[in-house]
Amino acid sequence: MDDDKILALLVNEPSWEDVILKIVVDEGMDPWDIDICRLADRFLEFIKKAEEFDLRLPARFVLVAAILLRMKSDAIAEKEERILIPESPENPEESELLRELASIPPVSPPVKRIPVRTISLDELVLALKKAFEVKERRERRRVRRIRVEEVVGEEEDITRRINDLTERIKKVLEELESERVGFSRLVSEWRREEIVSTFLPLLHLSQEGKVSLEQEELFEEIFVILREKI
Amino acid sequence: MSEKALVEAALFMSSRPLTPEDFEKLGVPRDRLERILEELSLDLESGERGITLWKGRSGYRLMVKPEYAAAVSHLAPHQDMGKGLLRVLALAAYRPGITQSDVVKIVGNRAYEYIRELEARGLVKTEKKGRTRQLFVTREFADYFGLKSPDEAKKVLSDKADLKERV
Amino acid sequence: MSEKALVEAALFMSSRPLTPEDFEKLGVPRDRLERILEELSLDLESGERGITLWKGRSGYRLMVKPEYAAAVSHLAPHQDMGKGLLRVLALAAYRPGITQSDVVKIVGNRAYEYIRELEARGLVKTEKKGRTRQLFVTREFADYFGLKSPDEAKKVLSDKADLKERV
Repeated sequence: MDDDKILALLVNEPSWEDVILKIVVDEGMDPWDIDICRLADRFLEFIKKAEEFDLRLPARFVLVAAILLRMKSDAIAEKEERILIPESPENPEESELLRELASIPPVSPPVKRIPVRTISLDELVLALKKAFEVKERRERRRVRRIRVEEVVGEEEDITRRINDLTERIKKVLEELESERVGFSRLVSEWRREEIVSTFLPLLHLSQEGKVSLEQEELFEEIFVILREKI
Repeated sequence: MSEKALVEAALFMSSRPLTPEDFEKLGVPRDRLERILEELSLDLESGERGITLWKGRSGYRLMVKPEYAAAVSHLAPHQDMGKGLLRVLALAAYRPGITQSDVVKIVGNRAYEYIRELEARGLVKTEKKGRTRQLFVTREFADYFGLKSPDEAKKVLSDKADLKERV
Repeated sequence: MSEKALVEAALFMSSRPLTPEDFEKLGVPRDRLERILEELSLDLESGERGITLWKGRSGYRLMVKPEYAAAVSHLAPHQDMGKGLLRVLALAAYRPGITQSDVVKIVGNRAYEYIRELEARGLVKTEKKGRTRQLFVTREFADYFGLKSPDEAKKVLSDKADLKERV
Protein backbone atom coordinates (compact mmCIF):
# COMPACT_ATOMS: atom_id res chain seq x y z
CA MET A 1 0.00 0.00 0.00
CA ASP A 2 2.82 2.39 0.85
CA ASP A 3 5.19 0.95 -1.72
CA ASP A 4 4.99 3.99 -3.93
CA LYS A 5 5.83 6.26 -1.07
CA ILE A 6 8.84 4.17 -0.13
CA LEU A 7 10.07 4.05 -3.71
CA ALA A 8 9.77 7.80 -3.96
CA LEU A 9 11.77 8.20 -0.76
CA LEU A 10 14.44 5.83 -2.08
CA VAL A 11 14.89 7.87 -5.20
CA ASN A 12 14.63 11.33 -3.74
CA GLU A 13 16.14 11.37 -0.29
CA PRO A 14 19.78 12.46 -0.03
CA SER A 15 20.89 9.53 2.09
CA TRP A 16 19.66 6.10 3.11
CA GLU A 17 19.52 7.30 6.73
CA ASP A 18 16.90 9.79 5.63
CA VAL A 19 14.98 7.08 3.81
CA ILE A 20 14.72 4.97 6.96
CA LEU A 21 14.01 7.97 9.15
CA LYS A 22 11.17 9.12 6.91
CA ILE A 23 9.70 5.64 6.60
CA VAL A 24 9.67 4.98 10.32
CA VAL A 25 9.35 8.39 11.94
CA ASP A 26 7.75 10.79 9.49
CA GLU A 27 5.45 8.32 7.75
CA GLY A 28 5.02 6.34 10.92
CA MET A 29 5.04 3.06 9.05
CA ASP A 30 5.59 -0.08 11.06
CA PRO A 31 8.40 -2.07 9.43
CA TRP A 32 6.16 -5.10 10.03
CA ASP A 33 3.69 -3.81 7.49
CA ILE A 34 6.21 -3.47 4.71
CA ASP A 35 6.30 -6.44 2.36
CA ILE A 36 9.92 -6.45 1.33
CA CYS A 37 9.42 -9.05 -1.43
CA ARG A 38 6.69 -7.05 -3.07
CA LEU A 39 8.73 -3.90 -2.64
CA ALA A 40 11.67 -5.56 -4.39
CA ASP A 41 9.47 -6.50 -7.36
CA ARG A 42 8.16 -2.98 -7.62
CA PHE A 43 11.67 -1.64 -7.44
CA LEU A 44 12.82 -3.89 -10.27
CA GLU A 45 9.96 -2.66 -12.44
CA PHE A 46 10.91 0.88 -11.60
CA ILE A 47 14.56 0.33 -12.48
CA LYS A 48 13.66 -1.25 -15.81
CA LYS A 49 11.55 1.71 -16.75
CA ALA A 50 14.05 4.32 -15.58
CA GLU A 51 15.84 6.13 -18.37
CA GLU A 52 19.08 6.60 -16.55
CA PHE A 53 20.70 3.89 -14.57
CA ASP A 54 22.20 5.17 -11.36
CA LEU A 55 24.21 2.38 -9.80
CA ARG A 56 23.85 3.89 -6.35
CA LEU A 57 20.12 3.33 -6.36
CA PRO A 58 20.05 -0.48 -6.29
CA ALA A 59 22.80 -0.37 -3.66
CA ARG A 60 20.69 1.88 -1.53
CA PHE A 61 17.66 -0.35 -2.06
CA VAL A 62 19.54 -3.41 -0.87
CA LEU A 63 20.75 -1.57 2.21
CA VAL A 64 17.34 -0.16 3.11
CA ALA A 65 15.67 -3.54 2.55
CA ALA A 66 18.29 -5.20 4.76
CA ILE A 67 17.68 -2.69 7.52
CA LEU A 68 13.93 -3.17 7.33
CA LEU A 69 14.41 -6.92 7.49
CA ARG A 70 16.68 -6.50 10.48
CA MET A 71 14.07 -4.38 12.23
CA LYS A 72 11.54 -7.10 11.68
CA SER A 73 13.77 -9.82 13.04
CA ASP A 74 14.74 -7.71 16.04
CA ALA A 75 11.07 -7.36 16.83
CA ILE A 76 10.69 -11.13 16.78
CA ALA A 77 13.85 -11.72 18.78
CA GLU A 78 12.69 -9.36 21.49
CA LYS A 79 9.54 -11.37 21.98
CA GLU A 80 11.40 -14.64 22.20
CA GLU A 81 14.21 -13.48 24.40
CA ARG A 82 13.91 -15.97 27.19
CA ILE A 83 16.71 -18.12 28.32
CA LEU A 84 15.89 -21.79 28.33
CA ILE A 85 18.00 -24.06 30.42
CA PRO A 86 17.47 -27.65 29.35
CA GLU A 87 16.69 -30.25 32.00
CA SER A 88 19.68 -32.46 32.52
CA PRO A 89 18.67 -35.80 34.09
CA GLU A 90 22.27 -36.81 34.95
CA ASN A 91 22.85 -33.68 36.94
CA PRO A 92 19.62 -32.23 38.29
CA GLU A 93 21.41 -30.07 40.83
CA GLU A 94 23.41 -28.30 38.22
CA SER A 95 20.45 -27.53 36.00
CA GLU A 96 18.56 -26.37 39.07
CA LEU A 97 21.35 -23.93 39.85
CA LEU A 98 21.57 -22.74 36.28
CA ARG A 99 17.84 -22.14 36.19
CA GLU A 100 18.10 -20.11 39.34
CA LEU A 101 20.91 -18.05 37.88
CA ALA A 102 19.08 -17.58 34.61
CA SER A 103 16.19 -16.02 36.46
CA ILE A 104 18.37 -13.18 37.70
CA PRO A 105 17.35 -10.02 35.93
CA PRO A 106 20.02 -7.77 34.46
CA VAL A 107 21.20 -5.10 36.91
CA SER A 108 19.90 -1.66 36.18
CA PRO A 109 22.73 0.80 35.93
CA PRO A 110 22.66 3.91 38.09
CA VAL A 111 21.73 7.13 36.37
CA LYS A 112 25.00 8.28 35.03
CA ARG A 113 25.91 11.51 33.48
CA ILE A 114 27.84 11.11 30.26
CA PRO A 115 30.30 13.94 30.00
CA VAL A 116 31.19 14.89 26.47
CA ARG A 117 34.50 16.19 25.37
CA THR A 118 34.17 19.59 23.89
CA ILE A 119 36.27 20.20 20.83
CA SER A 120 39.44 22.27 21.13
CA LEU A 121 40.80 24.60 18.48
CA ASP A 122 43.67 22.21 17.85
CA GLU A 123 41.22 19.46 17.05
CA LEU A 124 39.46 21.78 14.65
CA VAL A 125 42.79 22.40 12.93
CA LEU A 126 43.41 18.66 12.66
CA ALA A 127 39.96 18.17 11.17
CA LEU A 128 40.69 20.82 8.57
CA LYS A 129 43.92 19.12 7.54
CA LYS A 130 42.16 15.78 7.42
CA ALA A 131 39.42 17.19 5.21
CA PHE A 132 41.97 18.30 2.64
CA GLU A 133 43.86 15.03 2.83
CA VAL A 134 40.69 13.08 2.25
CA LYS A 135 39.85 15.26 -0.71
CA GLU A 136 43.23 14.62 -2.27
CA ARG A 137 42.98 10.93 -1.62
CA ARG A 138 39.58 10.85 -3.23
CA GLU A 139 40.96 12.55 -6.31
CA ARG A 140 43.85 10.13 -6.52
CA ARG A 141 41.46 7.24 -6.12
CA ARG A 142 39.42 8.43 -9.04
CA VAL A 143 42.51 8.09 -11.22
CA ARG A 144 43.37 4.75 -9.72
CA ARG A 145 39.89 3.37 -10.24
CA ILE A 146 40.32 3.50 -13.99
CA ARG A 147 43.43 1.43 -13.66
CA VAL A 148 41.72 -1.04 -11.34
CA GLU A 149 38.98 -1.59 -13.85
CA GLU A 150 41.57 -2.73 -16.35
CA VAL A 151 43.14 -5.11 -13.91
CA VAL A 152 39.98 -6.69 -12.54
CA GLY A 153 39.57 -8.50 -15.84
CA GLU A 154 42.07 -11.11 -14.76
CA GLU A 155 39.80 -12.71 -12.24
CA GLU A 156 41.33 -12.66 -8.84
CA ASP A 157 41.83 -15.98 -7.18
CA ILE A 158 38.98 -16.00 -4.69
CA THR A 159 39.84 -19.50 -3.51
CA ARG A 160 43.21 -18.33 -2.38
CA ARG A 161 41.64 -15.42 -0.53
CA ILE A 162 39.16 -17.70 1.18
CA ASN A 163 41.96 -19.99 2.33
CA ASP A 164 44.02 -17.09 3.60
CA LEU A 165 41.11 -15.77 5.56
CA THR A 166 40.35 -19.16 7.06
CA GLU A 167 43.91 -19.42 8.29
CA ARG A 168 43.70 -15.96 9.74
CA ILE A 169 40.45 -16.66 11.59
CA LYS A 170 41.92 -19.81 13.11
CA LYS A 171 45.05 -18.01 14.19
CA VAL A 172 43.20 -15.12 15.79
CA LEU A 173 40.79 -17.44 17.58
CA GLU A 174 43.71 -19.32 19.04
CA GLU A 175 45.33 -16.11 20.17
CA LEU A 176 42.12 -14.93 21.77
CA GLU A 177 41.33 -18.34 23.24
CA SER A 178 37.82 -17.61 22.17
CA GLU A 179 35.13 -19.16 20.02
CA ARG A 180 34.32 -16.03 18.14
CA VAL A 181 36.17 -13.07 16.78
CA GLY A 182 35.07 -9.62 15.74
CA PHE A 183 35.27 -8.92 12.02
CA SER A 184 37.24 -5.76 12.68
CA ARG A 185 40.06 -7.83 14.12
CA LEU A 186 40.36 -9.71 10.86
CA VAL A 187 40.82 -6.61 8.77
CA SER A 188 44.47 -5.64 8.78
CA GLU A 189 43.91 -1.99 8.05
CA TRP A 190 40.56 -0.22 8.41
CA ARG A 191 40.33 1.05 4.87
CA ARG A 192 37.49 0.53 2.45
CA GLU A 193 39.46 -1.69 0.07
CA GLU A 194 40.81 -3.77 2.91
CA ILE A 195 37.35 -4.15 4.47
CA VAL A 196 35.76 -5.29 1.22
CA SER A 197 38.51 -7.75 0.38
CA THR A 198 38.11 -9.35 3.80
CA PHE A 199 34.34 -9.29 3.77
CA LEU A 200 33.91 -10.97 0.38
CA PRO A 201 35.72 -14.22 1.23
CA LEU A 202 33.94 -14.15 4.60
CA LEU A 203 30.61 -14.18 2.80
CA HIS A 204 31.77 -17.20 0.82
CA LEU A 205 32.76 -18.99 4.03
CA SER A 206 29.37 -18.21 5.51
CA GLN A 207 27.61 -19.40 2.38
CA GLU A 208 29.50 -22.68 2.59
CA GLY A 209 28.41 -23.04 6.19
CA LYS A 210 31.94 -22.96 7.51
CA VAL A 211 31.42 -19.92 9.68
CA SER A 212 28.37 -18.29 11.12
CA LEU A 213 28.10 -14.56 11.38
CA GLU A 214 26.37 -12.64 14.12
CA GLN A 215 25.70 -8.97 14.43
CA GLU A 216 24.05 -7.84 17.61
CA GLU A 217 23.48 -4.23 16.68
CA LEU A 218 23.15 -2.88 13.19
CA PHE A 219 26.41 -1.29 11.99
CA GLU A 220 28.24 -2.59 15.00
CA GLU A 221 30.73 -5.40 15.15
CA ILE A 222 30.08 -8.57 13.15
CA PHE A 223 31.17 -11.67 15.01
CA VAL A 224 32.62 -14.65 13.22
CA ILE A 225 32.16 -18.10 14.70
CA LEU A 226 33.90 -21.13 13.27
CA ARG A 227 31.33 -23.84 12.61
CA GLU A 228 33.49 -26.77 11.78
CA LYS A 229 37.09 -27.75 11.90
CA ILE A 230 38.50 -26.62 8.60
CA MET B 1 14.51 22.72 46.93
CA SER B 2 15.97 25.68 45.11
CA GLU B 3 15.14 26.43 41.50
CA LYS B 4 18.65 27.60 40.84
CA ALA B 5 20.07 24.35 42.17
CA LEU B 6 17.60 22.41 40.04
CA VAL B 7 18.66 24.32 36.93
CA GLU B 8 22.29 23.61 37.69
CA ALA B 9 21.60 19.92 38.32
CA ALA B 10 19.73 19.64 35.03
CA LEU B 11 22.47 21.35 33.06
CA PHE B 12 25.08 19.18 34.74
CA MET B 13 23.21 15.95 34.00
CA SER B 14 22.43 16.59 30.37
CA SER B 15 24.84 16.02 27.54
CA ARG B 16 22.70 17.95 25.08
CA PRO B 17 21.77 21.63 25.26
CA LEU B 18 18.58 22.31 27.26
CA THR B 19 15.81 24.53 25.99
CA PRO B 20 13.43 26.74 27.97
CA GLU B 21 10.81 24.02 27.38
CA ASP B 22 13.05 21.49 29.08
CA PHE B 23 13.24 23.72 32.13
CA GLU B 24 9.51 24.35 32.07
CA LYS B 25 8.97 20.62 32.26
CA LEU B 26 11.13 20.62 35.36
CA GLY B 27 8.85 23.22 36.86
CA VAL B 28 10.91 26.34 36.24
CA PRO B 29 8.79 28.89 34.33
CA ARG B 30 10.39 31.05 31.68
CA ASP B 31 10.19 34.37 33.49
CA ARG B 32 12.18 33.06 36.42
CA LEU B 33 14.46 30.93 34.24
CA GLU B 34 16.05 33.92 32.56
CA ARG B 35 17.10 35.50 35.83
CA ILE B 36 18.42 32.21 37.14
CA LEU B 37 20.52 31.55 34.05
CA GLU B 38 21.89 35.08 34.20
CA GLU B 39 22.89 34.62 37.80
CA LEU B 40 24.45 31.25 37.04
CA SER B 41 26.37 32.71 34.14
CA LEU B 42 27.68 35.51 36.38
CA ASP B 43 28.75 33.03 39.08
CA LEU B 44 30.68 31.12 36.44
CA GLU B 45 32.51 34.17 35.15
CA SER B 46 34.76 34.13 38.20
CA GLY B 47 38.36 33.20 37.47
CA GLU B 48 38.07 30.49 40.11
CA ARG B 49 35.50 28.58 38.05
CA GLY B 50 36.45 26.08 35.34
CA ILE B 51 33.12 25.80 33.55
CA THR B 52 30.97 28.21 31.66
CA LEU B 53 27.38 28.51 30.47
CA TRP B 54 27.10 28.28 26.69
CA LYS B 55 24.05 29.56 24.93
CA GLY B 56 23.39 28.41 21.39
CA ARG B 57 20.40 28.18 19.11
CA SER B 58 19.70 24.74 20.44
CA GLY B 59 19.71 25.83 24.07
CA TYR B 60 21.94 26.14 27.09
CA ARG B 61 24.68 23.87 28.23
CA LEU B 62 27.51 23.84 30.70
CA MET B 63 30.94 23.30 29.23
CA VAL B 64 34.53 23.45 30.34
CA LYS B 65 35.99 26.90 29.69
CA PRO B 66 37.92 26.80 26.42
CA GLU B 67 41.18 27.72 28.16
CA TYR B 68 40.98 24.57 30.28
CA ALA B 69 39.56 22.25 27.62
CA ALA B 70 42.86 21.03 26.22
CA ALA B 71 44.19 20.10 29.67
CA VAL B 72 41.21 18.00 30.72
CA SER B 73 39.55 16.75 27.53
CA HIS B 74 41.36 13.41 27.69
CA LEU B 75 39.22 12.56 30.74
CA ALA B 76 35.97 12.28 28.77
CA PRO B 77 35.54 9.26 26.55
CA HIS B 78 32.85 10.70 24.30
CA GLN B 79 33.50 13.47 21.86
CA ASP B 80 30.98 16.18 21.25
CA MET B 81 31.20 15.92 17.46
CA GLY B 82 32.00 13.15 15.02
CA LYS B 83 34.74 13.37 12.45
CA GLY B 84 32.53 14.38 9.56
CA LEU B 85 30.77 17.09 11.48
CA LEU B 86 34.06 18.46 12.65
CA ARG B 87 35.48 18.57 9.13
CA VAL B 88 32.57 20.56 7.82
CA LEU B 89 32.80 22.93 10.77
CA ALA B 90 36.52 23.39 10.17
CA LEU B 91 35.90 24.21 6.51
CA ALA B 92 33.24 26.77 7.35
CA ALA B 93 35.55 28.42 9.86
CA TYR B 94 38.57 28.43 7.57
CA ARG B 95 36.72 29.61 4.49
CA PRO B 96 33.78 31.79 5.53
CA GLY B 97 31.28 31.77 2.69
CA ILE B 98 32.38 28.41 1.29
CA THR B 99 29.55 27.00 -0.80
CA GLN B 100 27.63 23.91 0.13
CA SER B 101 28.65 22.31 -3.15
CA ASP B 102 32.35 22.86 -2.41
CA VAL B 103 31.89 21.28 0.99
CA VAL B 104 30.30 18.27 -0.66
CA LYS B 105 33.25 18.00 -3.04
CA ILE B 106 35.65 17.89 -0.12
CA VAL B 107 33.72 15.92 2.48
CA GLY B 108 31.45 13.81 0.30
CA ASN B 109 27.72 13.31 0.09
CA ARG B 110 27.02 13.18 3.78
CA ALA B 111 27.98 16.85 3.97
CA TYR B 112 24.30 17.78 3.65
CA GLU B 113 23.47 15.96 6.85
CA TYR B 114 26.41 17.46 8.65
CA ILE B 115 25.47 20.96 7.58
CA ARG B 116 21.93 20.41 8.78
CA GLU B 117 23.13 19.22 12.14
CA LEU B 118 25.60 22.07 12.56
CA GLU B 119 22.81 24.52 11.76
CA ALA B 120 20.57 22.88 14.33
CA ARG B 121 23.32 23.25 16.89
CA GLY B 122 23.69 26.89 15.97
CA LEU B 123 27.39 26.58 15.14
CA VAL B 124 26.95 27.27 11.44
CA LYS B 125 24.47 29.32 9.47
CA THR B 126 23.79 29.10 5.74
CA GLU B 127 22.77 31.81 3.31
CA LYS B 128 21.35 31.34 -0.16
CA LYS B 129 23.67 32.19 -2.99
CA GLY B 130 22.30 31.50 -6.43
CA ARG B 131 21.52 27.80 -6.64
CA THR B 132 23.65 26.79 -3.74
CA ARG B 133 24.20 27.97 -0.16
CA GLN B 134 27.10 29.57 1.63
CA LEU B 135 28.31 28.53 5.05
CA PHE B 136 29.40 30.80 7.88
CA VAL B 137 30.32 30.08 11.47
CA THR B 138 28.31 31.91 14.10
CA ARG B 139 28.67 33.90 17.28
CA GLU B 140 27.92 30.68 19.22
CA PHE B 141 30.78 29.03 17.38
CA ALA B 142 33.10 31.77 18.66
CA ASP B 143 31.82 31.27 22.22
CA TYR B 144 32.31 27.54 21.97
CA PHE B 145 35.97 27.90 21.04
CA GLY B 146 36.64 30.90 23.24
CA LEU B 147 37.22 33.27 20.31
CA LYS B 148 36.31 36.94 20.32
CA SER B 149 34.36 36.79 17.08
CA PRO B 150 33.55 34.38 14.28
CA ASP B 151 36.02 36.21 12.00
CA GLU B 152 38.87 35.37 14.32
CA ALA B 153 38.40 31.69 13.45
CA LYS B 154 39.83 32.04 9.96
CA LYS B 155 43.00 33.69 11.19
CA VAL B 156 43.58 31.22 14.00
CA LEU B 157 43.02 28.26 11.71
CA SER B 158 45.30 29.51 8.95
CA ASP B 159 48.04 30.31 11.46
CA LYS B 160 47.81 26.94 13.10
CA ALA B 161 47.10 24.75 10.11
CA ASP B 162 49.88 26.06 7.89
CA LEU B 163 48.03 24.99 4.78
CA LYS B 164 48.71 26.03 1.27
CA GLU B 165 45.52 27.55 -0.09
CA ARG B 166 44.05 24.40 -1.42
CA VAL B 167 40.39 25.09 -1.81
CA MET C 1 44.88 29.93 35.02
CA SER C 2 43.56 29.02 38.44
CA GLU C 3 44.22 25.66 40.01
CA LYS C 4 40.77 25.60 41.53
CA ALA C 5 39.18 26.21 38.15
CA LEU C 6 41.32 23.47 36.63
CA VAL C 7 40.22 21.02 39.31
CA GLU C 8 36.59 21.89 38.69
CA ALA C 9 37.03 21.55 34.92
CA ALA C 10 38.66 18.15 35.34
CA LEU C 11 35.91 16.87 37.62
CA PHE C 12 33.27 18.18 35.25
CA MET C 13 34.87 16.54 32.23
CA SER C 14 35.61 13.14 33.70
CA SER C 15 33.40 10.11 33.44
CA ARG C 16 35.24 8.27 36.22
CA PRO C 17 36.31 9.25 39.70
CA LEU C 18 39.60 11.16 39.72
CA THR C 19 42.46 10.25 42.01
CA PRO C 20 45.11 12.54 43.53
CA GLU C 21 47.48 11.12 40.88
CA ASP C 22 45.15 12.31 38.15
CA PHE C 23 45.28 15.82 39.57
CA GLU C 24 49.03 15.62 39.95
CA LYS C 25 49.30 14.84 36.25
CA LEU C 26 47.30 18.01 35.60
CA GLY C 27 49.86 19.94 37.61
CA VAL C 28 48.04 20.22 40.94
CA PRO C 29 50.25 18.85 43.72
CA ARG C 30 48.69 16.92 46.59
CA ASP C 31 49.31 19.44 49.35
CA ARG C 32 47.36 22.10 47.51
CA LEU C 33 44.79 19.66 46.14
CA GLU C 34 43.35 18.86 49.52
CA ARG C 35 42.64 22.47 50.33
CA ILE C 36 41.11 23.07 46.90
CA LEU C 37 38.80 20.08 47.14
CA GLU C 38 37.73 21.16 50.61
CA GLU C 39 36.91 24.64 49.35
CA LEU C 40 35.05 23.23 46.38
CA SER C 41 33.07 20.91 48.58
CA LEU C 42 32.12 23.82 50.85
CA ASP C 43 31.03 25.94 47.86
CA LEU C 44 28.80 23.12 46.73
CA GLU C 45 27.16 22.69 50.11
CA SER C 46 25.17 25.88 49.56
CA GLY C 47 21.45 25.33 49.07
CA GLU C 48 21.68 27.15 45.77
CA ARG C 49 23.92 24.47 44.24
CA GLY C 50 22.58 21.35 42.55
CA ILE C 51 25.74 19.25 42.51
CA THR C 52 27.98 17.83 45.15
CA LEU C 53 31.48 16.44 45.48
CA TRP C 54 31.47 12.70 46.08
CA LYS C 55 34.47 10.97 47.58
CA GLY C 56 34.78 7.23 47.18
CA ARG C 57 37.62 4.78 47.51
CA SER C 58 38.51 5.22 43.87
CA GLY C 59 38.59 9.01 43.97
CA TYR C 60 36.51 12.13 43.63
CA ARG C 61 33.66 12.95 41.33
CA LEU C 62 30.89 15.47 40.91
CA MET C 63 27.34 14.18 41.24
CA VAL C 64 23.88 15.65 41.17
CA LYS C 65 22.67 16.08 44.75
CA PRO C 66 20.42 13.15 45.66
CA GLU C 67 17.41 15.42 46.28
CA TYR C 68 17.53 16.60 42.65
CA ALA C 69 18.53 13.31 41.02
CA ALA C 70 15.03 12.02 40.40
CA ALA C 71 13.91 15.25 38.74
CA VAL C 72 16.77 15.39 36.25
CA SER C 73 17.67 11.73 35.69
CA HIS C 74 15.65 11.56 32.47
CA LEU C 75 18.12 14.00 30.94
CA ALA C 76 20.81 11.32 30.96
CA PRO C 77 18.89 8.49 29.34
CA HIS C 78 21.87 7.30 27.41
CA GLN C 79 22.80 3.91 28.76
CA ASP C 80 26.31 2.95 28.04
CA MET C 81 25.78 -0.75 28.63
CA GLY C 82 23.66 -3.18 26.70
CA LYS C 83 21.39 -5.78 28.23
CA GLY C 84 23.94 -8.54 27.74
CA LEU C 85 26.60 -6.72 29.71
CA LEU C 86 24.13 -5.93 32.48
CA ARG C 87 23.05 -9.54 32.63
CA VAL C 88 26.61 -10.82 33.01
CA LEU C 89 27.22 -8.17 35.67
CA ALA C 90 24.16 -9.35 37.52
CA LEU C 91 25.46 -12.92 37.50
CA ALA C 92 28.88 -11.89 38.80
CA ALA C 93 27.27 -9.74 41.47
CA TYR C 94 24.78 -12.38 42.56
CA ARG C 95 27.21 -15.24 42.63
CA PRO C 96 30.79 -14.07 43.13
CA GLY C 97 33.11 -16.71 41.71
CA ILE C 98 30.66 -17.95 39.10
CA THR C 99 32.58 -19.75 36.38
CA GLN C 100 32.91 -18.42 32.87
CA SER C 101 31.46 -21.65 31.54
CA ASP C 102 28.31 -21.27 33.63
CA VAL C 103 27.92 -17.72 32.38
CA VAL C 104 28.19 -19.01 28.83
CA LYS C 105 25.55 -21.65 29.51
CA ILE C 106 23.16 -18.97 30.71
CA VAL C 107 23.91 -16.05 28.44
CA GLY C 108 25.12 -17.86 25.35
CA ASN C 109 28.26 -17.57 23.29
CA ARG C 110 28.39 -13.84 23.42
CA ALA C 111 29.30 -14.09 27.08
CA TYR C 112 33.00 -14.21 26.17
CA GLU C 113 32.78 -10.86 24.49
CA TYR C 114 30.79 -9.39 27.38
CA ILE C 115 33.24 -10.65 29.95
CA ARG C 116 36.14 -9.21 28.04
CA GLU C 117 34.42 -5.86 27.76
CA LEU C 118 33.52 -5.81 31.45
CA GLU C 119 37.11 -6.63 32.29
CA ALA C 120 38.32 -3.85 30.05
CA ARG C 121 36.03 -1.46 31.87
CA GLY C 122 37.34 -2.69 35.18
CA LEU C 123 33.90 -3.71 36.44
CA VAL C 124 34.67 -7.41 36.56
CA LYS C 125 37.86 -9.34 37.15
CA THR C 126 38.47 -12.98 36.30
CA GLU C 127 40.68 -15.50 37.99
CA LYS C 128 41.83 -18.81 36.59
CA LYS C 129 40.23 -21.87 38.12
CA GLY C 130 41.21 -25.14 36.56
CA ARG C 131 40.29 -24.98 32.90
CA THR C 132 37.86 -22.15 33.20
CA ARG C 133 37.79 -18.77 34.90
CA GLN C 134 35.86 -17.31 37.80
CA LEU C 135 34.21 -13.93 37.76
CA PHE C 136 34.17 -11.33 40.51
CA VAL C 137 32.91 -7.76 40.59
CA THR C 138 35.49 -5.14 41.46
CA ARG C 139 35.85 -2.03 43.57
CA GLU C 140 35.14 0.03 40.45
CA PHE C 141 31.88 -1.84 40.16
CA ALA C 142 31.02 -0.75 43.69
CA ASP C 143 31.89 2.86 42.89
CA TYR C 144 29.94 2.77 39.66
CA PHE C 145 26.83 1.64 41.47
CA GLY C 146 27.39 3.88 44.49
CA LEU C 147 28.12 0.99 46.88
CA LYS C 148 30.63 1.01 49.70
CA SER C 149 32.32 -2.25 48.67
CA PRO C 150 31.97 -5.10 46.17
CA ASP C 151 30.54 -7.26 48.98
CA GLU C 152 27.44 -5.13 48.84
CA ALA C 153 26.95 -6.01 45.20
CA LYS C 154 23.88 -8.11 45.89
CA LYS C 155 22.14 -4.95 47.01
CA VAL C 156 21.95 -3.84 43.42
CA LEU C 157 19.84 -6.92 42.75
CA SER C 158 17.84 -7.67 45.82
CA ASP C 159 15.26 -4.92 45.55
CA LYS C 160 14.75 -5.58 41.86
CA ALA C 161 13.38 -9.06 42.22
CA ASP C 162 12.72 -11.44 44.98
CA LEU C 163 14.92 -14.16 43.70
CA LYS C 164 14.15 -16.76 46.31
CA GLU C 165 10.59 -16.93 45.11
CA ARG C 166 11.58 -17.84 41.61
CA VAL C 167 13.84 -20.74 42.46
